[in-house]
Amino acid sequence: MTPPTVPVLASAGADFSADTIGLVFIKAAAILVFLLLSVLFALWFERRIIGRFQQRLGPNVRGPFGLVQSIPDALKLLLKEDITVKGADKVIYRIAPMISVFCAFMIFAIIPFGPAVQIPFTDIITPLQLTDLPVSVLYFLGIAGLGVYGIVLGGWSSGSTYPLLGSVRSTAQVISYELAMSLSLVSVLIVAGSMSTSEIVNSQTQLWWSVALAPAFVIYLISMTGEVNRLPFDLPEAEGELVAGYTTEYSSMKFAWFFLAEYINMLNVSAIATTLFMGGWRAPWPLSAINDGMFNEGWWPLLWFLIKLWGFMFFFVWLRATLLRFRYDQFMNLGWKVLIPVALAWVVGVAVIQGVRQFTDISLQTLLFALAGALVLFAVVLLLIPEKKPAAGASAATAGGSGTPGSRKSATAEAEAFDAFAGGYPVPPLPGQSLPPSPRRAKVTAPADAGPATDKENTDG
Amino acid sequence: MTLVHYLVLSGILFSIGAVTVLVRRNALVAFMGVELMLNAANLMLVTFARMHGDLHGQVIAFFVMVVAAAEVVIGLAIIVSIHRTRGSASLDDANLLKN
Amino acid sequence: MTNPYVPLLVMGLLAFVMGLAGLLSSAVIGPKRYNKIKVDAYECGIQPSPHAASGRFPVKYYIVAMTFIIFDIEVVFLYPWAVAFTELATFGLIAMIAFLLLITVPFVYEWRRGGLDWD
Amino acid sequence: MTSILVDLPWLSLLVAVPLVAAAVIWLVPGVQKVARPLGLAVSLLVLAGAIAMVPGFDAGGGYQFSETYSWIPAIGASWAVGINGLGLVMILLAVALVPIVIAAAWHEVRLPDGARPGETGSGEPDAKALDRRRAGYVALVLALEAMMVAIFAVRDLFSFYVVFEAMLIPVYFMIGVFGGPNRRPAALKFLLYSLAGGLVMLSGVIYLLVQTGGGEQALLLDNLAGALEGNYTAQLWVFLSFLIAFAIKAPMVPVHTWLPDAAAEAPPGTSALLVGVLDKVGTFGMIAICLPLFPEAVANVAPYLVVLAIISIIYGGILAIGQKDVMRLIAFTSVSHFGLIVLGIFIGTQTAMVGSMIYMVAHGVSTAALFLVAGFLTQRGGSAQMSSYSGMQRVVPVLAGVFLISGLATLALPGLSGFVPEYLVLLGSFEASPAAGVFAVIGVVLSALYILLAYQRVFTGPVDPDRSDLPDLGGRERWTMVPLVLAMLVLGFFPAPVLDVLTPAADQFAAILGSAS
Amino acid sequence: MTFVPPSIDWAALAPIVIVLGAAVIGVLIEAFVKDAVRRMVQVILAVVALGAALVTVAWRWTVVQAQGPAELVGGAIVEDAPALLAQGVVLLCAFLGMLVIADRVGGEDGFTPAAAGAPGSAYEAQARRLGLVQTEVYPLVLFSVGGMLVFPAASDLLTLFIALEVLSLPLYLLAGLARRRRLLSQEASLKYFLLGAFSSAFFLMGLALLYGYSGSVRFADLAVAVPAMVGMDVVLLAGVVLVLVGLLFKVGAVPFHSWVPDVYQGSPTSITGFMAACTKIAAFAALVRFLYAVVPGLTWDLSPLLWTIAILTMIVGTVLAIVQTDIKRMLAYSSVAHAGFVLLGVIALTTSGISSVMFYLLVYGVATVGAFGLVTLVRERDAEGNVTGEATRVEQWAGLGRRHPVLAACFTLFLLSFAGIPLTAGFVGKFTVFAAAVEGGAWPLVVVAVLASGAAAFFYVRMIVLMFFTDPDQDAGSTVVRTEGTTAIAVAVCAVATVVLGVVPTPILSLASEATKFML
Repeated sequence: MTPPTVPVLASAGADFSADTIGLVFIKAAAILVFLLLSVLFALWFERRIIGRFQQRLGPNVRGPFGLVQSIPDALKLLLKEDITVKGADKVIYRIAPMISVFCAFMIFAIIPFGPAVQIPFTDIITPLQLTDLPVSVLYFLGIAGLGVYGIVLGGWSSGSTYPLLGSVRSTAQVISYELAMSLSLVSVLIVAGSMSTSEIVNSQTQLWWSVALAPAFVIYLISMTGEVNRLPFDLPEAEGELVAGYTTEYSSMKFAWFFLAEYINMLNVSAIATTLFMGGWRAPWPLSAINDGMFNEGWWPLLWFLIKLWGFMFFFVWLRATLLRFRYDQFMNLGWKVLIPVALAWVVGVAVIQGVRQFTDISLQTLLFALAGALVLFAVVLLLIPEKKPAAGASAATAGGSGTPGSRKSATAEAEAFDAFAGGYPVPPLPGQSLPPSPRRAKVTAPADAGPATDKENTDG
Repeated sequence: MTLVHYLVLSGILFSIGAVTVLVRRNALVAFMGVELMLNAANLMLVTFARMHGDLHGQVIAFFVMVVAAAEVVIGLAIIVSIHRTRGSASLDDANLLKN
Repeated sequence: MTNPYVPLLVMGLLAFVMGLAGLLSSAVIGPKRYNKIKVDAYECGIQPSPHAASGRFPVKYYIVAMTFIIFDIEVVFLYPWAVAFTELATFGLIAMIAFLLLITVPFVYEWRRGGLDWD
Repeated sequence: MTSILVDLPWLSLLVAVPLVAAAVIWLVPGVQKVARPLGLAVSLLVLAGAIAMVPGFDAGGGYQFSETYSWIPAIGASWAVGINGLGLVMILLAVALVPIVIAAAWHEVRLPDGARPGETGSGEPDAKALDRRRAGYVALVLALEAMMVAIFAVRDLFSFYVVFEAMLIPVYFMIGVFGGPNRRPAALKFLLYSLAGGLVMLSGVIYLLVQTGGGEQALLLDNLAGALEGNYTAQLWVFLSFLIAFAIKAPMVPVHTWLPDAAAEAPPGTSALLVGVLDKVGTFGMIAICLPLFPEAVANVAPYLVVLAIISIIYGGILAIGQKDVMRLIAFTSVSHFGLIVLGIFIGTQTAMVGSMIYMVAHGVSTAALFLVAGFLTQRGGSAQMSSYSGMQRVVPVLAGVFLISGLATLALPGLSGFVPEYLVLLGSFEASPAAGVFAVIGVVLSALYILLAYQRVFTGPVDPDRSDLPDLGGRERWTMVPLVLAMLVLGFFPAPVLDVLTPAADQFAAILGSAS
Repeated sequence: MTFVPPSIDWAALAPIVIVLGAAVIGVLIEAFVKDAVRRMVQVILAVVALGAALVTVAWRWTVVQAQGPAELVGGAIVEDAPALLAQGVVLLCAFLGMLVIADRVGGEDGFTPAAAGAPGSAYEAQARRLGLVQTEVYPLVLFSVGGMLVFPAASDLLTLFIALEVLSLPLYLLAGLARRRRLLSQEASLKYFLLGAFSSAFFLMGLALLYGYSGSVRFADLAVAVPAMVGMDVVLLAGVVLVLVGLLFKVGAVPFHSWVPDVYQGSPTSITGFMAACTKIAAFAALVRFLYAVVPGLTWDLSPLLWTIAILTMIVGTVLAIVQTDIKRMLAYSSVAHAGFVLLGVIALTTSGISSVMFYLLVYGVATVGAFGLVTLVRERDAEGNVTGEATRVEQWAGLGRRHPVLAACFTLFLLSFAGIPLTAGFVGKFTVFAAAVEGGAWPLVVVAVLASGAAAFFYVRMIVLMFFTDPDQDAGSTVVRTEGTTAIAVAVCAVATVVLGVVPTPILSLASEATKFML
């Protein structure tokens, strides 16, 4: 190993050296307030827009356009009885919502709302960002990963079946989509050369990465939806299947925290998308050219940022209004067999192109042509390889694959094994299926077959 | 808080992990003890890297994380398979080889 | 504020206080009316099953978890490399591509052998 | 003539021929039918070869027929052989006994006890299994022969150790496979005692190697002689390590306990070879290895060894008297006699040394004869308990005669082989220490007691009606006994040639001890 | 920021690359080759790869002889004669072990048809009926061998750690794949894993401390730092001791041996043979390099520790082996005892110590592979006369010498070699190791070792007694199954090697002492 040298923490990003501890407290509190208000607004926003999609009005009674409808909804939760279920693991049951909400709040600490501004009525100049790390992107992934513990532990500690299923699903889902998400971010890091959010924003003065790295952006969009359990990927709390998923046994403020965390998480991933792909607080192109980038200075960028942020929020609502819930196997297939390979290939592609551009003299045009050719070739090859279909009963009888850790095992081995639920819940066999020996097993392994539930009303109080 | 405190913390964590492995009878918990030990070592590496002012220790920590992950995968595979067989991950139940 | 982690602490403190305050307030304000049925696990109105929390899951979940760990390793290495892309130059590029190829091998294996099929 | 003969690698050939023959007999299936004649032929050939060396041997010429080949230079090991008078005599004794043993066991090797007809485990017919078993026995005897020649000939400490240990394996199998009902513990006991002794010796060898600094041929005995001069502590420790091994081998009290068991359980031929020749390795080693290598240490330890030897003499004799089993009795007489030999070695006079050396030969002959005869008897009577027999001299007169002669030779009747050496040893002992001599004489008296008592119990008195129809020695058996009886007579009446050969060697060794003390 | 890419000498890395490359290809074969021919392809690939790597090592040996040792991959790995020798020995034993592993004795290989199925489940039964094969075994073995090749050549602690894991992780899995007695096997796997991970955590902590002490994990830098610095002796000593704990665990020295008997007994026997031989070789080679390269200045501080461990290892291994009634457990404890003997050569800290250790390891490895190979052949019969798992109870081997003289003779040969009886390789090995230890001033250890080997002879000899002098117990119902031939080849090679190395060890001994001349 060649000894690495001491890194120079080069700061092309925001400068926080002038921040005092008091200012930090103010900024943090401001973020907190911003998030709480945003959630309240998001609730109204979502209901209104879904109303529009469904040819109805949505909440329109309390306040102008029904704007304050969310406040009584939130207060109602506060006033409800705080139930702790008998079978619950008391400590973890209470900690879980805290984890969720804590992690949700933490991510906005690294989101740049804007460049350095002068705070009104003072002469303090400070960036519109709480803090920035050299590893901000990693921090985001880390906190996002940690947030899942809230869901997992919450579901597990309830000591009840539906929450447990929800939490397990949620685990599998989050880890599946987190991979695609982190892979899609790699290409941004390659071109930006930094993991600091403010530096990444600064690297997008010429071109937004959502344009240059469109495939990565698309992958990010899909996986962020999966990451925050929104339709069409809301399997952990799928009402039609799991009642309310991991929140089934929660009530009052504990439920409220989960609920809050979910909406803040939507804001989080939207903010990250804005920062990493949409130029952050930078003004969109025609505006950015106006008057020497006048709109990129002062308090203007906050506006651009919010617009972009709420653009993504709208995207979430639009998806919810439009799409049906995936079946679990479709969902996992999409994650593992489409998103991850594509993301991987994309990373390699970006790296190679970037490498050729930086380290050789080959012109970009030649390179792109070569790449296009390679892609076509790859596509052809991909079409030629048939996907191995482990047809349920057939393969066992014919080839005798060597110990595939797969399909029939759950049906056979598991069924033979210890069955805690003898005489469990009857589930009718589907067409072409015979009743497996253990009814409970069948229920766990094929949960999504109940058909897509189309209930539009979400977890509204 | 000097860097030495980190070293002490790392030592404490390492000891806790070691004691966990030796005392707890649940394979999963024992295994978590091992992971705690690895992470204690990581903390120590990073602290020393800071002390020496180079990045060796941090790079090593990366490798350790990878190894730990591989260990987790293998360990989980083994523990899960035993759990599925016996419905228990207790080390006391795994004593067929004692005699 | 030269240490960028102090603001995180502040933020964390505020978030924690808020979370705790919320839970406490509901515990104080909310009514408390005991009802045996209410504190039972919810199972659509039927008698709750006894061993919910120790339920056993299809091995699929474990396989997904394990696969995830493998790929997480990959990400661990990809991120620093991506940031230091320019400095590592060709050697880094080739090394990383080789690494990705190697990571792909078990992925292909798992895919082909049905480890990613969820049914 | 002599030049050609001397130029041949005689000793290596004497080792190689039986070894190859053993391998052929054991491994080649077709040969197994004719294993016994073939084995006899090979052993006679070896005997002839050994005798052919005699004319070329110069009694006063120190070590002869020497060969040295590099073996493992890294640890200073070589294959080096060479004999002086003592070695020659011992080799002759060994190779002479082997054909006799093979012949004596011609029909004695049977299928294992409890193996019912047709159930030999391998499913092959009994005849074939028997053939294989007999071939196995012959192969083991031949392998042992090779080892015996080698052990008396090697002049390299490493090779000596290797042969010393390797010898155990054929004996072990001979006892374990072909022995009596309690053969397993007996074989195990034999092996573990010997191995333990060998390992102690090994540490001595290693220490010696390191002390001398290693290098090629570092472990040649010639190069080692005097290597530890002046380093008394080292000498003492290494000598003690060797002594333990040799004392186990030449069963001295208190490490003799394996011998009665092994001798009683082993087939008679094996016992004959074991006690007659193999155990002489112990006394041989004391003379040929310990004396030149650690003279000062030997000189200082010798008085204690003399005491131990006397204890052996008396203790062995007393226990022999008490024995009920004839094989064990012979074994205990040997313990006593080995005591005499050791006494002769360490008492420090030239006379006693010559006595000890010739005693080794004489005892080999007479004990072998005793074991074989006793073996014939127990084979016939189906019991080794002396109380099972009575008045046998009327039933099997020839057998009784041979037993008597061998017994008398053992108790040193003048005119038989035992007399000259015993006389010399006692004489030498009186020269050096009258007290030791007196105690040794007590041993001689005891020997008269146990031999005659045994003869009286078994062969005299009223004939036991149950065993009145036992057959006397047959033709083959008689012929096997003839050479032994002859040898006893020759050694008794005309020991001069043997004495001539041994005296120079004895002079040399006694001189070492004398100068050291 | 200056980054200098390390130059990579692919030719020098060839043995490692071949083995690991074959392992990767093996995984792809698992993915793409049809079930019907998969096993065949895997076996051929594995055998060819190991053979090719062996040849390559021989070639590199000549290169090193001509050009001297070199550092590879920026100094992470060295190519010197001891490393190549150790790699050669590992590859040889792995090759022989692979022959045993690949053999379908009695018509089926020693591995479970479906590792993912629970033991005794219907799924497993079905897999067995269908004749499924868990061919992942072969790439796993190759990966492990790859780790073993890096292990002795690693010249910094990090590489050593990675190699440690690469060699261990596949073994953890392999230990749990036995076809019969799967509960035992899984349990072995779990124990091996937990204790292995535990010990590697210790190793890692030692690494961290040594890094803290010297600012580097490279052996060369450590060697400079060890005598230079004062004041942090505790850190240094603790670091070295913890690293040693990790290494001593792998060699199975007392008190880090508790996994040995369980794992040896529970693992599939062919894997036990492979693991017992190759792991020990690689681990000792690494231990020797670490001790010689890094801590010569510390020997005085360490020797009480090492002496204690060596003595304990020899005594505990021997004493506990005596009371075993299971043949695999007996061999396991005997391997513990052997680890103690090898430690003598390690402690000697002389060049002859290195060569004697190498020789001993070769001897031990060959005999071990052979012995366990034979164990795979002796099977139980159940009441209906069906051949089942291995007959590992000692009494089931009674009378084997009568029914299967050649098998019993080979086993006897290996036992004699273990016991160190002259004219077998084991004797020369013991002799050289003891001599090196005496030379290094460790004569009290040699005395203990001699006593221990005397006691150890007891249980080896008892086994021989059982095979040859005891009548077969009709009820024990053991039988010998047919091999496809590869086990027979492996055992034959091992037997011949045991005899040849015992009678004419000079070429190999000189090779081993030659190795110490080209040490980096």
